[in-house]
Amino acid sequence: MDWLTTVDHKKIGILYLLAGGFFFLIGGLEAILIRLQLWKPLNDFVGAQTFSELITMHGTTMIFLAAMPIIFAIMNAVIPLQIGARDVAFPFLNALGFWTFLSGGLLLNISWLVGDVPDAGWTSYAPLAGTTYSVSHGMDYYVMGLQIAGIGTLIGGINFLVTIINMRAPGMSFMRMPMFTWASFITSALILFAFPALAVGLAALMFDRLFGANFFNPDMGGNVVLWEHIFWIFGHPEVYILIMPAFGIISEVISTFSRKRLFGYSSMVFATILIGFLGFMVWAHHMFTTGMGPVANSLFSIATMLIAVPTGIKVFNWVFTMWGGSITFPTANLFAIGFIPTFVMGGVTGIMLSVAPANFQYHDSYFVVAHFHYVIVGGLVFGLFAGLTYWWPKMFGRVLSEKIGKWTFWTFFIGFHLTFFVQHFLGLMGMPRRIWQYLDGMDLTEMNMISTVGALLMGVGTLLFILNAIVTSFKPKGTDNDPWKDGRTLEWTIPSPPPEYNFAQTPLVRGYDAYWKEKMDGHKKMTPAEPIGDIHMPNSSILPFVMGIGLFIAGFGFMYAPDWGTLVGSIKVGHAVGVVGLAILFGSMIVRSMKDDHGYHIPKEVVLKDQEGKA
Amino acid sequence: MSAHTVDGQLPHEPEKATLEGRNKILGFWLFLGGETVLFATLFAAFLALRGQVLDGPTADQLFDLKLIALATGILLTSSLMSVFAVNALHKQNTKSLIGWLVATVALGVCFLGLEIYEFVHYVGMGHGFTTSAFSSSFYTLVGFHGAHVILGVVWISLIIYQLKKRGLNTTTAPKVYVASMYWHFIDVVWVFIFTVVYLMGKVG
Amino acid sequence: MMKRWQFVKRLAPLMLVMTLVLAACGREDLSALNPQGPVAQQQYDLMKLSILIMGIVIAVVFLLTLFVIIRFRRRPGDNTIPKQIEGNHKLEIVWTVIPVIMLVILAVPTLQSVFALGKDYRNDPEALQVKVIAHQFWWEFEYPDLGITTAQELVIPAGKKVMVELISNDVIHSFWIPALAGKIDTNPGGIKNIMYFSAPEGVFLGKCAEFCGPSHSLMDFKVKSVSESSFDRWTVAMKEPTALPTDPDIASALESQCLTCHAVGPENSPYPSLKGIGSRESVGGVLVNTEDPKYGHEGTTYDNLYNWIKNNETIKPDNHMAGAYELSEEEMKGIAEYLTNLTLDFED
Amino acid sequence: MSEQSVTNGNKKERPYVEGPKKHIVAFIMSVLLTLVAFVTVASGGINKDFTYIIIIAAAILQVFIQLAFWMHLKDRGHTFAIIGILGGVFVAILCVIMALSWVWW
Ligand code: HEA
Ligand code: HEA
Ligand SMILES: [Cu+2]
Repeated sequence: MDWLTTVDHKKIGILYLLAGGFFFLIGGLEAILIRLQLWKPLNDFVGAQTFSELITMHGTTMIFLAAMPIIFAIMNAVIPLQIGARDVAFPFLNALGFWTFLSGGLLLNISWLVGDVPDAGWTSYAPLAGTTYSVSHGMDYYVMGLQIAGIGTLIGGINFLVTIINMRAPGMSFMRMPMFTWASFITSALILFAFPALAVGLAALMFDRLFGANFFNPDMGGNVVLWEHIFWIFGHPEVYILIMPAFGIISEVISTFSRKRLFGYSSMVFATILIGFLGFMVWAHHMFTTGMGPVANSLFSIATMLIAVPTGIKVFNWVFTMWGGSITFPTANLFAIGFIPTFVMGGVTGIMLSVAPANFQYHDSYFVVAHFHYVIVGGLVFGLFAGLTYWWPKMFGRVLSEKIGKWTFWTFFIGFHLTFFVQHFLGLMGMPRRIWQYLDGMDLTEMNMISTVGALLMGVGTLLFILNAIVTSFKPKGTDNDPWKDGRTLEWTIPSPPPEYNFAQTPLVRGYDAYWKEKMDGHKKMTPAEPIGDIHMPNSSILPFVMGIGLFIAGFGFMYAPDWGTLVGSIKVGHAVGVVGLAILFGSMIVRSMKDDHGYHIPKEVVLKDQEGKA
Repeated sequence: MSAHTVDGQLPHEPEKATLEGRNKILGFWLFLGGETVLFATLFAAFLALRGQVLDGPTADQLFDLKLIALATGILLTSSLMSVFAVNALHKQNTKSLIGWLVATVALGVCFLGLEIYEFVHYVGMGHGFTTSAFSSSFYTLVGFHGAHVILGVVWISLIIYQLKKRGLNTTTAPKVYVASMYWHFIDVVWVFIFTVVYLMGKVG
Repeated sequence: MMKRWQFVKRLAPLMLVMTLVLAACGREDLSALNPQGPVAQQQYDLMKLSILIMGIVIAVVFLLTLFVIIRFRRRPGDNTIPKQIEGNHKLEIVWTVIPVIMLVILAVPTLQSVFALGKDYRNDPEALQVKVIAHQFWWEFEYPDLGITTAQELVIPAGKKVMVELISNDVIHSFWIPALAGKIDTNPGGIKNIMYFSAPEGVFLGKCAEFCGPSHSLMDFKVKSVSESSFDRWTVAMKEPTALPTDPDIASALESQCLTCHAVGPENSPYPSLKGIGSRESVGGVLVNTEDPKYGHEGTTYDNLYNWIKNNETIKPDNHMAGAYELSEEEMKGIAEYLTNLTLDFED
Repeated sequence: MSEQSVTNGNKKERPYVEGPKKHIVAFIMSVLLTLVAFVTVASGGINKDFTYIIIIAAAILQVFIQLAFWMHLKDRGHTFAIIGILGGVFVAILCVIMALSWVWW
């Protein structure tokens, strides 16, 4: 019950991690099935329709329901601590964001249980995704599930933006903010400006599917290229939404384990902002073959290439952070260092893809699959493993086992390169992506087999990580405030896991790497910015959970309205159910708005007692 | 950080007096930034599809400038009413605040009435939601705006109720302020709708 | 401009080695790494240039990283605090400027190529004009100037420029012949695309490259490039009428079951034209007419035709032919036999 | 930047200056701009492209006025509000360019 009503960012972070991890396993299982189908030519392991469903759900699940929530998990767990805040700006909305996301994610995955699964690829190009060519309810699940999950993400994004702008501890100016916080800040901004475009695209597709609109129906004057544009205006920023937090994590981990200040902090900040900005102007590089013509193709080619420059700045800054440092190699740092060459390999294939005429050869081939798994798995997922291992003690009060951790790293790392390196060649040798079978005798067989073996090895790596989490949870709780000994930022000044209120006294920040600075000045603790006093906390609330359920019901109702017959007159049962769902949603909103939540206070004495307990 | 204030003595800009209030206002501004993208995408879809009339009536045949001018005037005025409401808020005159808000809502309802009349009229002319890509994108764009108006009307009404019940304080003040921002935003979007959809539609 | 080309020239030996390595990859008639026509060649040259640049980037990053993690790892017992450096402007300028230069080197030929490959030869009398119409899981090729329509196999004269205009009849597909030219989408709703290419004599494998439904993977086609004189014979042969089967039972089965959708002669038909199907390289795009056992789906033309008529639903799930007809075993055999003999004798 | 993290109830005790006057001026300007746009179209005499330019310019100007005066964007302490709106406007411009240039050919 506590978990259903919590508005504490640390707990919400754990909820995000659990949900995201769950979906990662599902997405990973789908990936394994994809690879098993492709391990030999003309395989009949799964059917053609099932295969379409697998790739669609794999892509969608991994990006929206696994990667994003795990990113949000780390952001929730870390940002308030890094900026010296007691909470996020909108604790209630934070919980609402989570439950909304979860309700969307579950709605999407219920499609497997119902047997009507989305099958038009994660990009859902029209008209394949329209009712003419995708008759089952599969795509309705996609549209509804993503719409709902997307709202949750947008809420989360705004919450983090305001948190970072308004809740920083005294002295924590923007240019003293830890790199992870900066990256999250830019990520949230990208969410804010990218997700509404997706929302409109999905709404239009939903109107097409459920209410007979004609946005993407070429027979009625609709335009299929419009969908591509709308999807990618959202879609390209989305990939930077994914990678930026990883950039932030890598910056923190590498600097900590090199015992060195992040090299070129201000250029890192600048590069992050620039990537975010440029990220909006390159969307059509996914559409070189759509036929926009040479002028548009040139523009987007050049704009895309430009992104190499700020990204390069970041890569070299990481290398030079290690330069002259005193580097240790615990699992977190292994993942972080493994990230650098791997991500660069994915990045440079991105630049290759941006060469429009050559892209005519690469596009929609396994070369692209190789590219984006290098940046996503080799980049983001490595980053997430690094971040989770690094902050695990802060989140759960226990350090993960290094021994299992190293096994995790090596199996995952080797499995990863086995899986995806060969895919570059597969693509260039004429293997399109999203194919269910390939013919024998095309010289594609051996490499596909290697790729499948690699995927299984990655599966082992993932399972080892889970094993590690389980084994570790049996260890006694309560590690040091600063288990890595070289912590540089504010989160390492408070207990692991932190008390509800995070900071007994809001710290005074005197420079970049606030904690490190105090350490170097010979202090053991931060200078407080306020005397110990009562601490105001927000109340828990069940409403976010209820609202999530409301959305879930509404989504279901509208989706099945065409099937469920009528209630009275011309009112469909489905619509009635939908309205009930919305009523739950808006009812809860009204209740929330009418009932002032003044929160409660943790008395000074309790805080003091906590302090002594720790001392 | 607490929401308590000594009774009767509100600070000069009560909406910004608490951190919660300031968070709310900032968050709302950012939300409006996102809404800008939302409407921009709707506009983009409309612009791309506005020529695809098929057998349905054209924009020129459909639109009646007088009706649109009337709707525009109403919405603009109601936006002014909400400006006065914020003025009253700053003067901490709860009574006139409520008065202005009621005026805002009333005009909003008039606007909605006109819009409903307009839509019914168009459907009668053979311009249904599913007639063509043009009609779908038209109803979606204008309808999204209309839905925002409905939401605004309900929301401001709820705030009026709260003000009546609890009066003006540091919790209700940010709500009024934010709702008025929302209302202005709706008006701003309408400026583009009447320009891009109706006037440009008339021009052809 | 001059300088750039000199730079490229100096790298030529390296490029040569790379070409050899890469060219070992894949079938000659399928691989983009084995370009067979000028368009693919130009794209391949760009690939090589970019692979070279990326190779340098990767080498630099790998070597630096390797050096750093070996040189600066913490020795046991070492507890010193390294110097905390804020940054270094000179270095930062270096790693901003060098990538910019590399990108310029890549961007200039990219731009040239974008415009060169985007040229429109639709009014060029020298070029062969072809219309490509994509359908869910099959390809239709129309030669508007010649009044010919065929399916699955695009026959072209070797060495001649082929100008293609592409549209789709249903969902988005993409027209890709890796060994000859990169892909371009076929869009529904009257949004036309164009591309051109040319080829030496030979048969080249083509693929659909935009996800278009369950049998997207099986939407293969061939480009058959033949000598000019063979092509001329082909165009003549394609316009000749085709006789129905001599066996009246088979003929009536064919007419009532197959010809409602297909045509065996030069007439137009809503589904793939079967004119000359006996001379095609494959049936349904995926059943290869060969005895070479390296193909999983190999068979004689007759076997493949029979197999297709009987089992097309499992061979190509969701194709529109599935369940659209009813034929007895005898009729299937007879029709397969008849179709096998629908050959066009045009190749030298 | 003028935001602080810990609140101290009332900050600057600035006397209340804002009056309804400038709001009414803004209103009148908005009405005028709207009128200009409607009249331009209704008169119908002017060339099409020129009409487009006038009405779109009028719309942009009007929105600017409303944002600045009614929504107080011009006031201090609105840095991030401005960034938020500008970000939205930036993406909006991209969307419109997209819709006008790269959808049909
Ligand atoms: C985390 C996700 C992520 C990231 C970070 C990136 C990063 C980049 N991506 Fe990628 N991309 C995807 C996820 C991502 N991508 C996905 C999911 C798809 C496929 C979607 C689908 O169709 O399903 C895709 C597809 C995709 C395409 C379309 C391919 C096609 O379908 O035809 C293109 C084309 O330009 C592209 C380009 C790039 C570029 C230039 C970068 C750059 O940001 C990379 C920059 C980094 C570097 C360049 C390395 C470091 C730099 C240096 C060391 C400096 C020196 C370097 C040089 C001088 C080159 N990507
Ligand atoms: C965050 C994004 C993300 C991540 C992490 C991954 C991870 C992986 N992906 Fe994929 N992938 C995409 C995003 C991602 N992918 C996208 C967007 C597409 C395009 C979809 C489209 O075309 O529409 C795609 C497509 C795609 C394809 C191409 C399909 C096609 O075009 O036909 C392939 C094929 O090899 C593939 C493989 C893999 C593999 C092997 C992993 C591995 O890294 C996975 C590792 C994880 C595991 C192996 C989990 C292990 C766990 C278990 C085995 C336990 C299971 C138990 C229980 C459920 C209890 N992915
Ligand atoms: Cu991209």
